[in-house]
Amino acid sequence: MTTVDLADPPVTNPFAGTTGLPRTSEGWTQLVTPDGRLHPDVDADHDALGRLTRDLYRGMRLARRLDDEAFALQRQGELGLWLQCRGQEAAQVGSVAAVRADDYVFPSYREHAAALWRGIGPADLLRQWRGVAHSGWDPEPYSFHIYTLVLAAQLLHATGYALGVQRDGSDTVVVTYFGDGAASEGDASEAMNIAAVNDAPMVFFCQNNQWAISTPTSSQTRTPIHRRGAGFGLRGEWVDGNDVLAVYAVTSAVTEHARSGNGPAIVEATTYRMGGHSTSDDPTRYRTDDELETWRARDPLARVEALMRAEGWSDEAFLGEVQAEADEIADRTRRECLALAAPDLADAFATVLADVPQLLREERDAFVAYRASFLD
Amino acid sequence: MTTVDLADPPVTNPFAGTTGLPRTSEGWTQLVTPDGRLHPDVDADHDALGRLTRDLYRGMRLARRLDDEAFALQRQGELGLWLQCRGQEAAQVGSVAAVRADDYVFPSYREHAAALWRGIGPADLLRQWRGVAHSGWDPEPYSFHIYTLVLAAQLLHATGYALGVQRDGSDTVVVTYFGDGAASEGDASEAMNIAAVNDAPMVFFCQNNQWAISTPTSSQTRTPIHRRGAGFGLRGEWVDGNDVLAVYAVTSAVTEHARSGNGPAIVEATTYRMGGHSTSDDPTRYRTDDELETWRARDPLARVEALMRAEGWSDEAFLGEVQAEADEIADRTRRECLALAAPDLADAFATVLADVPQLLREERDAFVAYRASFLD
Amino acid sequence: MLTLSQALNSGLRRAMEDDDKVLLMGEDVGRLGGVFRVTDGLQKDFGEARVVDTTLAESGIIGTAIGLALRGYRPVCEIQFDGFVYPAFNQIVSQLAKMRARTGGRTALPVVVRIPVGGGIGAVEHHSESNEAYFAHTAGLRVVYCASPDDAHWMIRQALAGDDPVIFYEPKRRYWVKGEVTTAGPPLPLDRARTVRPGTDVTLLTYGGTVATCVAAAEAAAPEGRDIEVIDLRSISPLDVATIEESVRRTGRAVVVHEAPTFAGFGAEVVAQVTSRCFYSLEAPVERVGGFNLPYPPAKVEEEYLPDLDRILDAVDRVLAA
Amino acid sequence: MLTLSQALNSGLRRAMEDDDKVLLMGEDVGRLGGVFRVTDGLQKDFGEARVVDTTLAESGIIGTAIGLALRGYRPVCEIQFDGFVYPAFNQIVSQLAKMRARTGGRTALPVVVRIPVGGGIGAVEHHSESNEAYFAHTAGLRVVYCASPDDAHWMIRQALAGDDPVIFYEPKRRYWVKGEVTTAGPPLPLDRARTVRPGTDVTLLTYGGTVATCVAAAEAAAPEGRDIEVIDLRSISPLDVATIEESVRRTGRAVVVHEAPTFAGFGAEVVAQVTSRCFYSLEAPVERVGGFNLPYPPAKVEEEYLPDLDRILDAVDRVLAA
Ligand SMILES: Cc1ncc(C[n+]2csc(CCOP(=O)(O)OP(=O)(O)O)c2C)c(N)n1
Ligand SMILES: Cc1ncc(C[n+]2csc(CCOP(=O)(O)OP(=O)(O)O)c2C)c(N)n1
Ligand SMILES: [Mg+2]
Ligand SMILES: [Mg+2]
Repeated sequence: MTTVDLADPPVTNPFAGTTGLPRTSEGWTQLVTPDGRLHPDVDADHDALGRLTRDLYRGMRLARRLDDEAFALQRQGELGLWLQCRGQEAAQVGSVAAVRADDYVFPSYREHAAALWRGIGPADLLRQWRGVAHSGWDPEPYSFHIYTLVLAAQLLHATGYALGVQRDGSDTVVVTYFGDGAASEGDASEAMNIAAVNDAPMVFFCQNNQWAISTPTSSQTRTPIHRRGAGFGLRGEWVDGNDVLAVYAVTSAVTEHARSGNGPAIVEATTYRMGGHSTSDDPTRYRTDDELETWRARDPLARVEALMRAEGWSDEAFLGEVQAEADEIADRTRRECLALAAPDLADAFATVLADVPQLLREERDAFVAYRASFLD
Repeated sequence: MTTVDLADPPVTNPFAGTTGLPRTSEGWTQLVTPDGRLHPDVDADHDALGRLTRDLYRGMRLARRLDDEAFALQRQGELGLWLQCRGQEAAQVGSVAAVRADDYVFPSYREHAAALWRGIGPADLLRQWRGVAHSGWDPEPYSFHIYTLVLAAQLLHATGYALGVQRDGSDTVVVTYFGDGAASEGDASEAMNIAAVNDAPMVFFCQNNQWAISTPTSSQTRTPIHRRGAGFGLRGEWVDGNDVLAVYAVTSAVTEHARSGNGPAIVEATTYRMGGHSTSDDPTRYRTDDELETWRARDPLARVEALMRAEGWSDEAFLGEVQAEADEIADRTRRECLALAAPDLADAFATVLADVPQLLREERDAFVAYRASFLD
Repeated sequence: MLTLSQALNSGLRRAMEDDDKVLLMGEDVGRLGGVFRVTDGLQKDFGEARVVDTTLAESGIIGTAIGLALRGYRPVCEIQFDGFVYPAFNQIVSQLAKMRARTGGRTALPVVVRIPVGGGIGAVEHHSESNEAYFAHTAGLRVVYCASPDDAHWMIRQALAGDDPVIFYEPKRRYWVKGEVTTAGPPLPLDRARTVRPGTDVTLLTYGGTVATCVAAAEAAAPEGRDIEVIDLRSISPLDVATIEESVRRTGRAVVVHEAPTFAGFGAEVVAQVTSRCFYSLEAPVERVGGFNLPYPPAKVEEEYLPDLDRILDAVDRVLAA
Repeated sequence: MLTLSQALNSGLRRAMEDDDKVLLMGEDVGRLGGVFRVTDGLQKDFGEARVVDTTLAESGIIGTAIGLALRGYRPVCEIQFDGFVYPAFNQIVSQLAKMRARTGGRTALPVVVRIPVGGGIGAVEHHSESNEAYFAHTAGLRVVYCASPDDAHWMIRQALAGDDPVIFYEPKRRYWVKGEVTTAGPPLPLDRARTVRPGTDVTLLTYGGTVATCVAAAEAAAPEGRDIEVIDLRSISPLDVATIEESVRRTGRAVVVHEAPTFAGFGAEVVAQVTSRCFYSLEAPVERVGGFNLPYPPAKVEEEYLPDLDRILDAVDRVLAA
C-alpha cells in the first residue's frame, strides 16, 4: 500500500511575468473554456503548464474523493454533519496552490480541498464534524487556521494577522476564504476597509458559489462582490472559479502584488456549490434541477480532465496513479473517522483559561465524583 | 418682538431638469467657488436661484447662531456637552432643504442645522445635552428621528424605514446622515448593501468633515467614501459640502432619482468640523492651526454671503432681518435652555416597557418611599 | 396534536392573518421555511414582501426591523441559531431595548426576535448556546421561553400582540415534540409562570428545554415518595416572582435548572429572588443545576454537559438532605 | 501619587518596555492619548506601529487584535466608552473567549480589552453603562475591575503578563482620584479579592466605582457603632469565593453593591455564592444595592440612580435589623 503524500506539492508558477489574462464576456478571467480548451492567448511554457495542471488535478481529485467519503460517512451516521466542497475544488486548489506554503490561510468551513492540499489529513478534517472536538488541527505546521463557523469573523482575524506580519517585516501573505453570503456581514466590510487603509499583505478570496443556504447571490448583493474592492480601495479581480488555471493565475498575481507591498486584493471566484449547503439541507426546496444540470456541465474536475486530454498532459498511468491515491484517501478517511473517539468532558475544564480557578476546579471535581458514583 | 418661524420653508428646485453639474478637478460637484462666484455653467433661473440662496442662507445663519449660543451655554455650565455643527451648515441645510418636508430623516448627533430647518426648536435641540432627557423631540411632526449616538446604528434604522415606505407604496424618501468615521462601522456597510439589493428609496448622506475625533479621514479610509456606492451598487456622488447650492442640487437629484424607484444613493459632502469634536475635546492635540485657517477661509456662510453680494441677491434689509432673527434664536436658545428642568427619576420606571411589571413596581415604590424618608 | 415547530408556524400564520403589519424576516425563512421549518409555507401564502429572506447580516436584520417598526410594522426576526445573535447585540441592547426609555416612553418597538436555542441536538459549535442571561439583564426587553406546543402557539401570538420588544426563545430539542394546542384562547398571560406539576417537598424552577427534563425527574422521584413541584418560568424577564414565592414558601426548598452555564447565569437571579423573598421559609440553600462553566462542548459529550434527570435528582437529594 | 489614569498609563508604559509584543490599539488612543488620556504620550514614545489609532469599528478592533495575538502580539484594545463595546460582542464572546477551549487548550489569546466603565461623570446616553455581567457569564474571559491607582497600575501589568483574554474595567469617575502606587511588586495576584476595610458586623461586597462609596459608608457608620467590612472583589471572573466565604461566615451578613442594574446582574451571582457557601452562618438574606432596572438615566438624575452612601447604609440597616 502506497502512502499518499499530503505535503503541499512544490509548484512553480508558469504565469509569472505574463500580463493580460484573457477574460470572458462576463468579465471573468478564464484560461480554459468549460469544454476544456486552452485559450489561445495563454502565454506560458506548455510543459510547465502541464506539470502544474497535473498537480492541481491531483489535488482536486483527492479532495473530491475525501469529500464524497465524508458525505457517505455522514449518511451512515458516522459524522454529525458534513459540508461538501463538491464543485468548488478548482477555486480552492487553484488559489491555495498559488500561494507559498508559509503564506497563512484563514479558511471558513468548507475549504476541505485547500486544507488537504496543505497536508491536513482526514482525521483532522473530520474531527469537528464527528462531534469529538471543536477544531481539527494545529494551525502552526500547516499555516492554516482552524475553521471558523461564525460567518466573516475570520476575515478580521486574517487582517489582524496580516498587520502582525507587516510589523514583523515578513514577506508572508495572508489569504482568507469566505462566501457570497458572508460578504454581507459587517465584519467582512470592516476587514476590507482596515486591510485597505493599512496596505495589509492580504488576499480576500470569495468563493461565490451562488448560494448562501437557500439565499441566492442575487438576493445578497446588487453588484459582483469583487467590486467592493474598488469601494474600499483594494485591488479587485473576478475569475472563473471552475477554471483551476485561471484561479491559479489570478491568485498568483494578486498574492505577489500584495507581497511586494502594493496592498490587499479581493478575488471573486464564480463557482457553484454542487451539493446541499450541508447534510442537513434539502436544496430541492429552493433550487431547480435545471440549474444543477447547467452547473454539472461545468464541473471543474471534468474541465481539467478534458484539458489534459486535449493537451496531451494525461495518460493512463497518471490517471491510474491518481485514482489509486484517491482510493487510499477514501480508505483513510473512513478508517480515521471511525477511530475518532469522544473526548473526556472532564478535560475541558482545563481548556478554558490558562489555569483552573477554584470554582471551576470545584465544579470539575464534583462532576468527576458524581460520574464515578454511577460506576459503583 | 417677532417670532422666528421655524417651519421648513417651502423651496422650489431651480435645478430641476438641469443635467451635468460642474465639478472641480478633485471631482466634487461645485457650483460656487470658495470666493463666492457662481460657476458659469450653472443653468438655472437667476431669480429662483436667488430666492433659494436667501432661504438657505437664512437657515445656515440661524443654525450658526444657535450653535454658538449652545456652545457658550456649555462653557457656562448650563449644558453638559455640546457638539458644534460649525462649518457644516451648508452640507446640512443644503441637503435637508432639497428633500420634501415629509421625507424622513435619520440624523446622527450633529445635525442641528438640519433639525432647525425642519422646525425643531432650541429646547428640543438642547434637552439631551443638558442631561435632562435622552432625546429631544417627537419625531413624527418633523419627520426627523431622534439623534443616534451609537455610530452608524441609524443607517440600518433608516434602511428599515425605507423598506417600510416601499411596502406602503409611498413616495417618501429616507435620508440618513453619518460621518466619515461612522462609515467604517460594519452597520454602515450592511445598511448600504441592504438598501442597494432592495432598491430602497434612500439617500445616505455622509458629511466627511475630515475628522472622527482625532482620527483623520486618511486613517479611516483608503478611498473617498462615496466610492462605496459603486462597491455596493448605489449611486455615488461627491459634492463640495461647503457649497450650499451644490449640496442642494446634488441632493435634489439623487432624492428624485430614489423617489422614482431608481434606487438609493450615497452622497459624500466634503466639509470641515470647525470646532472641536465636542466641548470635551481639545483639538489642538491633533490638528494644526494652518489646517484650521485653510478651512476658515472656506467657511460656508462666508461663501453664500459673497455669492449673494456678487449676484445682487442680498441687501441691508434682508441681512438685517436675518440678523434680527438670529438674535432672537440666540435669546430663545438661552431662555429655553435655562428652563429645561431635571426629570423625576420615578417617572422612568414607566418608560421601560408598555406596562410596569411587579418587580419594577416594587423597585419604584421602594425608591419613592426611600426618597420621601429624607423629607421627614 | 402539533409539534412545537408547527405550533409556532400556526401562531405566526394567525398573527399574520390578523394584522397585515406583521412581517417575518431572517436568513432562509422564506423559500426554505427556516432551517427548522418554523416559517414553512408562509412565504408561499403571504408573499415575499411579508416573509423576507434577508441578506446574511444579523445586525442588519435587527437594525432594519427597528426601522420597519418605526414605520408601523411588526417584524418577527429569526436568528438562525443562538450563537449568531451576537453580531446583532449592539442593535438589540442599545437600540431595540432602549428606544422606549430614550424617548420617555413615546416610541414603542414591537419587534419579536425568535431564537432557536440550546443544545441536545448534536450540533457543531455555536449552534447550542443558551444566552438568555445577557438579555434578561437588559432593561427594556421581554425575554420568554416556550417549552410546549401550546405555549409556543400562544406565546408567539401574545408576543406579537404586545408593544414591547421580545426575545423569544424556542428550545431546539423540543421542536419535534407533539402536544395539544388549546383553541379557546391564551391559557395564561405572557408574563406568568406556570406550575406544570404540583408538589409539596421541593420546587424545581426551570424554563425551555429543561422543563420536560424536570417533569421527568419529578415523575421518576414520585414512586420513591418525593413529591416535586415543577414551575415553568416561561417569562424570565419580567419574572413572575409571585408564583415562585408562593411555591417556595410552601415547599421550603428549591432547585433552579437551566442549560446555560450557571456562573452569573439566570439561575443566580432566581436564587437571589427566592432567597430574599423566602429566606425564613428556606430549609436549605437553593441549588443550581445547569451547564458547566465552559464553552458548550462538542456534541459527543453534550449529554454529560446538559442537566439531566440524574443531576437534577442529585440536587433534589441535596436540598432534601439539608 | 498618581491618578488612576496616570497609574494605568505608567503600567502600560512598563508593559510596553518589558515586552515589545505589547501593542495598544483603539479609537483615538494615539495622538490624542485617548479621551481619558490613559495612553497619553505613548504613541510619541513607542511609535505608530505600537500605539495604533484604528478605524472606527469596534468589531474590527477586537477581530484584528485576535489576529495579532495569533501572530504573537499582545494587544491592548481600548473601547472608548462602555456603551460601545456591543458592536464587538460577537468577536469577544464567540472568538476571543472561546478560542482556547475550541482548540483544546492549544491556542491562547492574550488580548486585554480596556473599558472605561460606569456613570457618575454627567455623560450623555451610552456613556455610563456597567455591562460586566455579560462578560462574567462568558466562559473563557477574565473580568477584572480596578478601583485604585495602585491596582490600576499593577492589574493592567498582570493582565498583560498573563495568557488569557481579559476584560479590564476602569471606573471612569475614579480616573482622577490620586493614590500611591507601590513599587516593590504586585501587591496581590490578579484574581484575588481584597479586604479594603476590616469589620465584624456586616460585609460589603463590591468592585469598581462603588468601592470608595462603600468605604465612605463604612466610615460614616463607624461612629454609630456599626463595624462594616468592605471587600473589593477586583476579579469578578474568576471570583475569589474563598475570601468572600471567610468574611461572611464571620460577619453573618452581607450586602452586594454595584452600579449595574441588579436584575440578573453580577450581584445575583454573589448572592448565590454567599447563600450557598454561608447558608448556616447567614443571619439575614444578602441584600443587593445597584442601579435600578432601567436603562441608565439622563445625567441630571444619575446621582439618584447610582448606589450612594445612604442607600448602602439603608441596606446595611436592613440586614442588621433581621
Ligand atoms: C454569523 C452567522 N450567521 C449565520 C450563520 C448560519 N449559516 C451558516 S452557513 C450560512 C450560509 C453561508 O453562505 P456563504 O457565505 O455563501 O458560504 P457557503 O455556505 O455558500 O460556502 C449561514 C446562514 C453563521 N454560521 N454565522
Ligand atoms: C459605536 C460607537 N463607537 C464609538 C463612539 C464614540 N465616538 C463618538 S463620535 C466619534 C467620532 C465620529 O466621527 P464621525 O463619524 O466622522 O462623525 P463626526 O463626529 O465627525 O461628525 C466617536 C469615536 C460612538 N459614539 N459609537
Ligand atoms: Mg455561498
Ligand atoms: Mg467626521
